[in-house]
Amino acid sequence: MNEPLHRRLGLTDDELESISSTIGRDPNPTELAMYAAMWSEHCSYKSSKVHLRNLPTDGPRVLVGPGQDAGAIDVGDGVAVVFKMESHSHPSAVEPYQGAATGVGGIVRDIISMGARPIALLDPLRFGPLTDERNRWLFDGVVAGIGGYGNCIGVPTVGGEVHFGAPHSANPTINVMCLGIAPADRLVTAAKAPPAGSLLVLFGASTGRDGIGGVSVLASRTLEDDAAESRPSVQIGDPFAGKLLIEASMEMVERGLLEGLQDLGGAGLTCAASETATRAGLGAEVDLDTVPLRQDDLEPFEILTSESQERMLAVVVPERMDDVIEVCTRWGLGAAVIGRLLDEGGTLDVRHRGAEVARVPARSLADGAPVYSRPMSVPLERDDLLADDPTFTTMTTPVGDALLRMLSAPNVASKRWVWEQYDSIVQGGTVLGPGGDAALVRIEGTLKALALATDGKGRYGALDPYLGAAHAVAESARNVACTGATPLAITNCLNFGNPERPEVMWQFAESIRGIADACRAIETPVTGGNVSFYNESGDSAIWPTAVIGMVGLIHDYRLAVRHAFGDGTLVYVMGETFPELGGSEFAESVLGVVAGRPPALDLERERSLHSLLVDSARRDLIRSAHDCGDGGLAIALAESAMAGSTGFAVSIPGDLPSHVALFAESASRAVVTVDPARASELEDLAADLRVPFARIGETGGPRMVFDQIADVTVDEATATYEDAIPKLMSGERVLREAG
Amino acid sequence: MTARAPRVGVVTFPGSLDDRDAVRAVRAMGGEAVPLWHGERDLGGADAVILPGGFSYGDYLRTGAIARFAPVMEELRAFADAGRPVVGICNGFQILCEASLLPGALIRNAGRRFVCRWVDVRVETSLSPLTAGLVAGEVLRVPVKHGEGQFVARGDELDRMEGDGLVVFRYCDPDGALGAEHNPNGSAAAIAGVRNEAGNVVGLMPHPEHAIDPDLGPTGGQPMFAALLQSALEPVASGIR
Amino acid sequence: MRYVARVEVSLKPGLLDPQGKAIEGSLPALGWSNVSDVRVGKYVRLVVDATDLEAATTQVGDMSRRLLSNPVIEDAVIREVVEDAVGNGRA
Amino acid sequence: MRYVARVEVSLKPGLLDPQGKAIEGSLPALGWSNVSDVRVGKYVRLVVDATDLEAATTQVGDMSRRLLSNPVIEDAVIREVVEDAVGNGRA
Ligand SMILES: Nc1ncnc2c1ncn2[C@@H]1O[C@H](COP(=O)(O)OP(=O)(O)O)[C@@H](O)[C@H]1O
Ligand SMILES: [Mg+2]
Repeated sequence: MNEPLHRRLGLTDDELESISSTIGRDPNPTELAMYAAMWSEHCSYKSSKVHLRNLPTDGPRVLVGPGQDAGAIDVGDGVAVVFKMESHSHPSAVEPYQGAATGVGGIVRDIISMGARPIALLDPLRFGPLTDERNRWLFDGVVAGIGGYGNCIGVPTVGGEVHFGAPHSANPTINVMCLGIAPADRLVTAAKAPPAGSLLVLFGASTGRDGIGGVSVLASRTLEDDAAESRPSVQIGDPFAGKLLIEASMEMVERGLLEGLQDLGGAGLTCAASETATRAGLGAEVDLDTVPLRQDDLEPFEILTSESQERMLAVVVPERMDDVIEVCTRWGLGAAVIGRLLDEGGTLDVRHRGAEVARVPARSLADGAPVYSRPMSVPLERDDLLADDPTFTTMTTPVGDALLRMLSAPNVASKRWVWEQYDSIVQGGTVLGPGGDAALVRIEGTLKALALATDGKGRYGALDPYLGAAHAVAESARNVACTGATPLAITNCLNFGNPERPEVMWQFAESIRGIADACRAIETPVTGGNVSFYNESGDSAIWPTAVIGMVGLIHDYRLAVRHAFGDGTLVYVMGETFPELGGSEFAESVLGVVAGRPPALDLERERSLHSLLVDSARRDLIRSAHDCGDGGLAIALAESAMAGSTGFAVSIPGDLPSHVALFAESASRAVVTVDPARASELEDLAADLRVPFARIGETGGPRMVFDQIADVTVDEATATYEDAIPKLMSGERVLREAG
Repeated sequence: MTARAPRVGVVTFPGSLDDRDAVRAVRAMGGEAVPLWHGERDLGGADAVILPGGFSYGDYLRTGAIARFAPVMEELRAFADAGRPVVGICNGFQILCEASLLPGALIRNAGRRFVCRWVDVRVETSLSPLTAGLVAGEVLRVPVKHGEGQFVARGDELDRMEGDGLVVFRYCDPDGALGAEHNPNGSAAAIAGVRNEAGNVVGLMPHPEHAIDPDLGPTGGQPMFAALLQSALEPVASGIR
Repeated sequence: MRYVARVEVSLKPGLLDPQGKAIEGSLPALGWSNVSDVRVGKYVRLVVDATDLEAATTQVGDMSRRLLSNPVIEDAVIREVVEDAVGNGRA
Repeated sequence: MRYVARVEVSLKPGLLDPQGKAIEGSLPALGWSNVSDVRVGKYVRLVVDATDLEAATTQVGDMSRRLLSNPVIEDAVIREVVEDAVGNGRA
């Protein structure tokens, strides 16, 4: 190992040169460690920045766009909604419980640092198949970890998703989204410029040797054989401290004690101090001897880059200091003044044991990383995959059997096993929890509620990253619209392989293009997000996975629409079905292939469908709505039947082969039910909005009858659907006890 | 009889989570909620006290183990000894057991995992602050959410509890029938809630405070809170003994 | 004097131990079908400042009963109280 | 032969131990201000059927690494492997 230090820290020779020319000398090892952390892919977005610029980020409701700890939108009544999604895949791959738990803690602190109280969590997850022991261990541990943290801090986990695909075996994809609310005039943002002389106050947990180099080692490299070396960078979460941190921070913000607030995440104190100074347009001095330590023998670089959890950095004018200490003491949290903002020079000046250990321009750490336009190329196997379209195979399995097989496929099967491990009702605002199309969380003191859904389309993304990402936006918006809410804005987490490979970079750029087009059409700006690269081992990367977190608004939650069938209604399919089985759940779980062309997406049609859903909810016109997603029309019908313990009888119009008509995943469709007396009103509205529709049957009885095609009892379907994942996870064949 | 709204104290420990929900429930049902702080030896003139759900002190050592030593608990013990109504919900139940104000203990769910779901509970006795005025056999729908809600007690202790009618709620089906599939955590004898000998202290794992608002779901918590507000204004429990 | 103490806390026999059961259930699949009676407990290690070994032991016993275990469901066993060799107590 | 084994699993030194910290924080209020460095771990007790003590010990070591702990964050220490006196292994 006689590689030079900068390379061992993950910096290139060119990057070293750029640092030297910025500071006018060679950086010392401490400074090098600071730059390595801040210029890591995870913190600097150096490979993704050029593409992220193409996302639409403006809109009348946007209060805070990308670049802050979290984005924010205005939902009226003086309420700001703050939300953001992040990945914690790398730590979760080696220690699923703590990796996932600290992921929750981290995203929650992003929301707090905006001055908002966290009110909801969602957890989009991807694993390899559950037939594999290690995948079960990961799945079990990750879900327990998310619950372990979220349940303990009293923020309800109201939704999320779980999908399984072989490419996620070595590298599970663990994303967590958090949403909070704040009075719009009390957001803590860059708009507020703290004066020079303000104190930097570190409060919360003490700093230890855990998570050193987390961002540069774990999150910015692939998990190869050197995993053992990167292991100590996993951190242990302390949700109890996390809860106290929420309460103390909220109290300080509400009492107006703070000039600024920043969480300590990737790159720890280095990141918090340099960003705070940069935002203020000032310099800062930090005295490491004042940082409360868990072990007293920490090196300066360790104190500066430790990613110990449950810490926040507040900017406080000296006159407020006593109040801040009082709040921290009451909540049992340590607090220490570790430095101050300085007028001159814009440098970050770090001292340790009386000596200066680092002196660098704060802005060069926070914003100075190089921006790369990495080479891109279309993957070679792409044409073969698209050509091998399963839409045109002939079907031998009876449709009823295929339906049951799909209901038990882990991607489709009930995720109750997951979400029953989450407290989804704490805080008393959950109007709709997990299990439906989108969650609804009300805004206390109003009749408004926020609709939340996450979606990512792994198979589609693998076949066509542009379409995959655009579909994810469309589906998340559709899920929100199904409840009657208007989609407003998104956050996202972009999970990809190694950006230094041209195929991965191409997938990334295509995904951004897909998100941008869809978000423009649906008028849902992007307020923030997160990029997670290096999700690969050897040369096998995860499916390009753009996960979208959609936020919508309904003005009166009493009018919210659920997806469960009731008795005696008419069943409509809104939207049109095409022969589109490429990349479908049917192709994977019944035919065993992931190939073909994903369904087309007409964003105008998509918007019309949303208008129809939102309008009919506002008029209290429909009894249920459920989007057609994985598994198509048949699965949508079955899910609504199972949710309402009510069967149906339908006959499928058109001349598509029955399996195509039932399982095609054509976009922009929803199953809607209506009281017979109001059917014509619904048809008129659909005609007005130019949404194609078909009345296909009615609800009632204990059976799900597809005329001449299949006939399954709701009970049998429910048993199949509900038992699938518990059965795979049973026998208690779980490695290593979590928690 | 009286025009005064009953004052119900709700204690916040570090790590309490459902304290705000309990306060909201008290208010929604017409009571006056009095927020109380773990570090104070003062019950704020409350007529009844709720120890709410959550993870006091992270529940790190054992659920409720550290919270029971909080200063407010000394006051609470005296309050309970005086026959005033005390209700422990979830973590509050665990704290009351740790403090020996209620019999038994709560350990990890038999299924090992945290469970959040709606359950039905059957009222077993009307002799408790949460069931006064209710009829034994009545079934109420309320949610549970806990990782350590399996009620256990020594065999002879269980017999005594059954004999003395200390079981207040049992997990059941919507018709009141018992069965392992309705018991979310493997509790002994399907026990969801218990009371003390005097009948003024009651603890339960389900969350009645989350079953008040019809816009959010079933309302099995309403009769329980109505009973509590009623009991709060009644003279010191003595006849129950 | 500083003493290091180790206390083991386990669920009383007869109480279901879901963690132990889960571990036991997963063993055969990993090739161990010769393992039984798995029980999972807690283990607490601490450093106590006391005048002598006896005083330390008494205090640890007291702590075990009052705080570290709940006698209704658990048994606590003091495994060891020894004088702290330099720095041993440091976690 | 049946052997009873006891294994202690603890977080690696240097890693935060929230449980230990919570206990330590609560002790002064209970009158113990002379306690420090509290660490909480898991303790696993099991019975293994093996030809001899050595075989039993090897297997328990293997299990400790593969199943009872995650070496990424935890250390497992075998405290004891002894022949099972009649019925001792019964939990
Ligand atoms: N990991 C999870 N955490 C919480 N809820 C989940 C999770 N996975 C799935 N759910 C819930 O289960 C329901 C169905 O999920 P999914 O099949 O992904 O919905 P859709 O296909 O409509 O996007 C949703 O309400 C979702 O929020
Ligand atoms: Mg949906």
